[in-house]
Amino acid sequence: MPAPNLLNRYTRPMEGWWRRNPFYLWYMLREASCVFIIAYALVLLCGLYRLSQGEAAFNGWLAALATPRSIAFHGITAMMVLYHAWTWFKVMPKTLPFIHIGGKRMPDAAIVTSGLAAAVVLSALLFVLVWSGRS
Amino acid sequence: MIRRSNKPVFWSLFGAGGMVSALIGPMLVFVTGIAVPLGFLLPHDALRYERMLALAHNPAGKLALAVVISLFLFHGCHRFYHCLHDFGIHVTAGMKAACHGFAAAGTALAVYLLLVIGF
Amino acid sequence: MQVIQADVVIVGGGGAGLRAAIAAAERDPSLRIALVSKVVPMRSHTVAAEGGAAGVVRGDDSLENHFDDTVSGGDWLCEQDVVDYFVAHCTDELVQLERWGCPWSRKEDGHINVRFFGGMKVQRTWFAADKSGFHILHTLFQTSLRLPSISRYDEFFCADLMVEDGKVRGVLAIEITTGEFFLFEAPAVVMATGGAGRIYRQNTNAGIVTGEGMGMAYRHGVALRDMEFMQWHPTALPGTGILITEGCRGEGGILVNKDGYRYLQDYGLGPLDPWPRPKAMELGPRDRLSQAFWHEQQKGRTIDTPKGQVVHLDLRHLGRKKILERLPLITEVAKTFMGVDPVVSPIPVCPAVHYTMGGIQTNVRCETSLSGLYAAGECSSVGIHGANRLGSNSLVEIIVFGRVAGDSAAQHARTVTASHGDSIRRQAEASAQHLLSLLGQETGERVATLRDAMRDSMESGVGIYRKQDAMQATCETLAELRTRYRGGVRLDDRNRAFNTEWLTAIELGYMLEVAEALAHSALQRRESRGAHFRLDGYEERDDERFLAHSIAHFRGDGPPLIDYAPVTITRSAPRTRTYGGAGKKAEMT
Amino acid sequence: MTTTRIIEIECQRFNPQTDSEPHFQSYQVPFSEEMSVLQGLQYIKDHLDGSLTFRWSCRMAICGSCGSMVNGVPQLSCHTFLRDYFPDKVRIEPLNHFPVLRDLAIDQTDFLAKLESVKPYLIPDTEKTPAQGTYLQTPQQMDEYYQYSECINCLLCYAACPQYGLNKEFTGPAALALLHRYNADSRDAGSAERMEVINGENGVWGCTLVSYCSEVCPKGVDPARAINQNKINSTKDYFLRFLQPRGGK
Ligand SMILES: Cc1cc2nc3c(=O)[nH]c(=O)nc-3n(C[C@H](O)[C@H](O)[C@H](O)COP(=O)(O)OP(=O)(O)OC[C@H]3O[C@@H](n4cnc5c(N)ncnc54)[C@H](O)[C@@H]3O)c2cc1C
Ligand code: SF4
Ligand code: F3S
Ligand code: FES
Repeated sequence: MPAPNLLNRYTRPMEGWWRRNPFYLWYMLREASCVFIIAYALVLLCGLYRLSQGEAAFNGWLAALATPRSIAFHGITAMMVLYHAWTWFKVMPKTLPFIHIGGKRMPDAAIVTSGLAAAVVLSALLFVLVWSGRS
Repeated sequence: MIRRSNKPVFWSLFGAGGMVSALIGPMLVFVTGIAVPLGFLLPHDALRYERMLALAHNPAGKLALAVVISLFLFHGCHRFYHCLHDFGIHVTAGMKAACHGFAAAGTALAVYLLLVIGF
Repeated sequence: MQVIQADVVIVGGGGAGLRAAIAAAERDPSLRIALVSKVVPMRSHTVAAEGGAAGVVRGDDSLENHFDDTVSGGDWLCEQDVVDYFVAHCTDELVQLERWGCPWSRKEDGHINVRFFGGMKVQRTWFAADKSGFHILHTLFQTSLRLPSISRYDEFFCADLMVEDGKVRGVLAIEITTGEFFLFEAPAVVMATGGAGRIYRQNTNAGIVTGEGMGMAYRHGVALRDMEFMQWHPTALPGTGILITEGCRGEGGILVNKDGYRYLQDYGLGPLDPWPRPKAMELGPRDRLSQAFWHEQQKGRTIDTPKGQVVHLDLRHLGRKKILERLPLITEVAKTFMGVDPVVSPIPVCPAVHYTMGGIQTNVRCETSLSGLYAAGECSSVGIHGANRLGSNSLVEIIVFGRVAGDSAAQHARTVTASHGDSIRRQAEASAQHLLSLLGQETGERVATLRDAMRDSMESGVGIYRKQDAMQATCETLAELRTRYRGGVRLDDRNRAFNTEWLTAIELGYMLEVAEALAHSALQRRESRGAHFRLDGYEERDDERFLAHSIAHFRGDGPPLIDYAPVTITRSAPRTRTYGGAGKKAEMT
Repeated sequence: MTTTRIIEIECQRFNPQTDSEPHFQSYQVPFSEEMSVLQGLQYIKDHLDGSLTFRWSCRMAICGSCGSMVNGVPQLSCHTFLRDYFPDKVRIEPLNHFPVLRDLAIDQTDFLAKLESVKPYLIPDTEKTPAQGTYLQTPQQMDEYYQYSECINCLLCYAACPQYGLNKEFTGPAALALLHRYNADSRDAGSAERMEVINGENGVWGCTLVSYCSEVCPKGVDPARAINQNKINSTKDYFLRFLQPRGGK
């Protein structure tokens, strides 16, 4: 039997790879959050545009925000951005070199926790800021 | 010689946007998109015209608005073309340019509007 | 058949082979060096070594100490001039590895840390956590990538040596992926194929440690020396044979029998205190520890488990912190493969075949009797292990003598003019045809059947303790198995591409011959020395008649011819080997 | 403990000489409590079907030979136990993203080339002879790189990384982790030379931080971390070269 000269190799196609493993689905969900972040930025941009057009226009924008469809959209967006935030802090240690404190390596959990804590504090500040402006 | 990637520029913007949106994004969406329109936890008029105009007049306010809109766009657009790649779509240089161009245009528009609104 | 021209062919990509390749390439960058290995180098068995490598560094240590420990550990069957060369070069080679990036464990001040190993007077073992072999191998492999004159032939199975007019002319190899034959023509060949532990059943060795490298040299007339000396490691996991490193005992772990009693004190290794203490109790030499196990088993004091008789290796008193810090791999291994957490319970252990002391006979320059053929590492018998290897001497042997072999081969390649291949090619074709015929066999037995029969017979005849009739029986079984093998093995797999069953069949042919050399060498040695211990009236060492190397010569289909060669003794005359309490006579019978 | 049970092991088969597509074949394998998936495969090879092809050697999770997909997850088969799958069947496939040579054996040459491309060896400032002794390196300095030096090149991370699957030019997790292992070593002075690989489109920028690589790594190497902290280094390098005359470090 002769030795095969040209070896036939099989490589599994990548089609639908994200369905192979739940880990990948969560990853794709994280990546999909970008669509919502873009959309939200456009909503804000639109608000800015309406603001530049005067009070009536701006109030129109505010009214549009209160429609059920807008509320639903923002509901989903909030969830997606929240998921984005959670994953962002979860992988944060991976973007940093080791931090040594007193000769000991700072555990990843500490880095994640500080990120989350910062988000909570800043979000609270933002909330208070908006809340403080009530008439 | 391996060609240097220009990712550092866009990745920095992506990272900055990711960080801002992770820190305050959820709250921002909640405030503008849910709480205020519904009057839930926050009053309806928390985002009223005068207040927002004052914010847009204030230099710090201007900066904040520009930064949020711009970085969210850069963050999102960068991820978006990675998404296309993940779905097996070949991302050409033109598509990348379009993504970044879109974010840049959004940024330019925001800056223009903030200037138009005046000080 | 493809033909590759090289100046030096190195067979084996373990520690010895890689070190040889680097040495040859550094010595003369214009040489074409072919590194042929049946696995990608970093998969070689060196990767599994845990404990460490010996090299004198401490002020209270000396080369004499290392020499004495090695020679007395080897029960005076060492070539003392070679041991002298060896101990003088260990530290340099270990430093060289450090300079190449090996992450040796450090002291707080940044200096290298060393620890105790069995049979040592002073701490001398360099270690990289408990992954010393892993780090040595990866450092060597990665360093070899710097050298463009080394061409790697990964997953090429070397199947035969090409010999003409008493000179080696190259090797015949099979590219595993395709099943294609490759002839490597070269004036110098280094064998660095590792040990032969897999001729036994219970063993700590990786699946590739099948000894065919020894077999190839042997079949071409190079003698195998001191083959009867197989080292049993006293602490392996029952069933799988996975090793629990001596480092455990170096750190203070103890061995107890079913009554929780530190039985080693009954076998001349005591007294108990202080502990840990060099060369005593659990840090006695491996052969003594394995033998003590056997005695405990005879007395019914071992623990019966579904996977066989065991004793307990107890680390619990070291405390969680020290165990996790110093012995992380062992902790993980015990947990996964045995379901035992060493922090809370003792690890069941038993002896298993661990190291092949004997091998291809070479001199201190790693030259064999066949011109152009060199050997280094576990497949060789350069003469430093004698009748029993000292723990942590072999990881350093592979780098010290790997370098020597590479140097010698490079030098030789420069002085010899290349052959013109016609007759070599015919030889290669013939050999290839023979190997191919294995694929076509329509009748015969399964490879696994013959292999398992060989392993069982080795275990029963030439195990920890040996007796005339059992050894005789093993010799007969092996002869019979060789006949059956010649009669044909039948493979399920008739393909050329990546046919590992075919390779196993080729391996088996060589293994049976190596096993036979071992069994006959053992049968003829009518004394007890080091790892060779007889219970049939030859319990004592007999320097009068057997202070000599056994030399096994291949004799075709028949049994080997065993003769003897003198041992070089320069400054250490044989004494009784004692461990434990000063002068306390070993009660090993 | 010794009771023998029977488990179904389903293996992907592919013979390059006769097949153009792989198929699955099932085997009934008796197993005991401590038997690994690898031992299951060995049982098949020895007793049921000598043609089943797979790599293995150390059988103790250190040589990196035996990676395969076990029920869709990249695993070392010697370190994965049949008891954890019983009574369901176990499905074994070759590692994802690599060309299959035969049955479970994949082609690892691409990885070896990538490993070589990252210069995985110490590039010292000045060469010294062994007579000058070892370098000094404190345990804390070792800690900076040690975990990255524990990579056994098992390629599970490549099988885990979709970016490698989508773009075979991507240098990939283990090679980049080893690159970082040397950059982070206090004895090394070669970072500048390795920066080129890092900076390229297929260096750290090929990674989108899926981080499944770190999840499946059996040795706790955390390649995702090695890669992603170098995105910051690459960015610094990108901008600093405008400030410094010769491109900075
Ligand atoms: C579990 C374990 C722990 C150990 N711990 C220690 C320790 O702590 N200290 C110590 O000093 N020693 C230790 N040893 C012993 C030591 O590891 C070995 O003796 C040493 O690594 C052997 O190295 P080598 O280069 O000779 O062979 P190996 O590393 O076995 O390499 C052999 C090479 O030859 C190749 N090869 C073999 N046959 C062929 C062929 N036919 N064709 C092509 N290539 C072939 C293989 O692919 C491989 O690359 C240990 C051994 C074991 C089993
Ligand atoms: S990084 Fe981990 S998973 Fe990847 S090859 Fe190395 S050890 Fe394997
Ligand atoms: S999975 Fe791949 S994309 Fe990056 S973090 Fe790991 S290399
Ligand atoms: S066989 Fe070595 S890692 Fe599994």
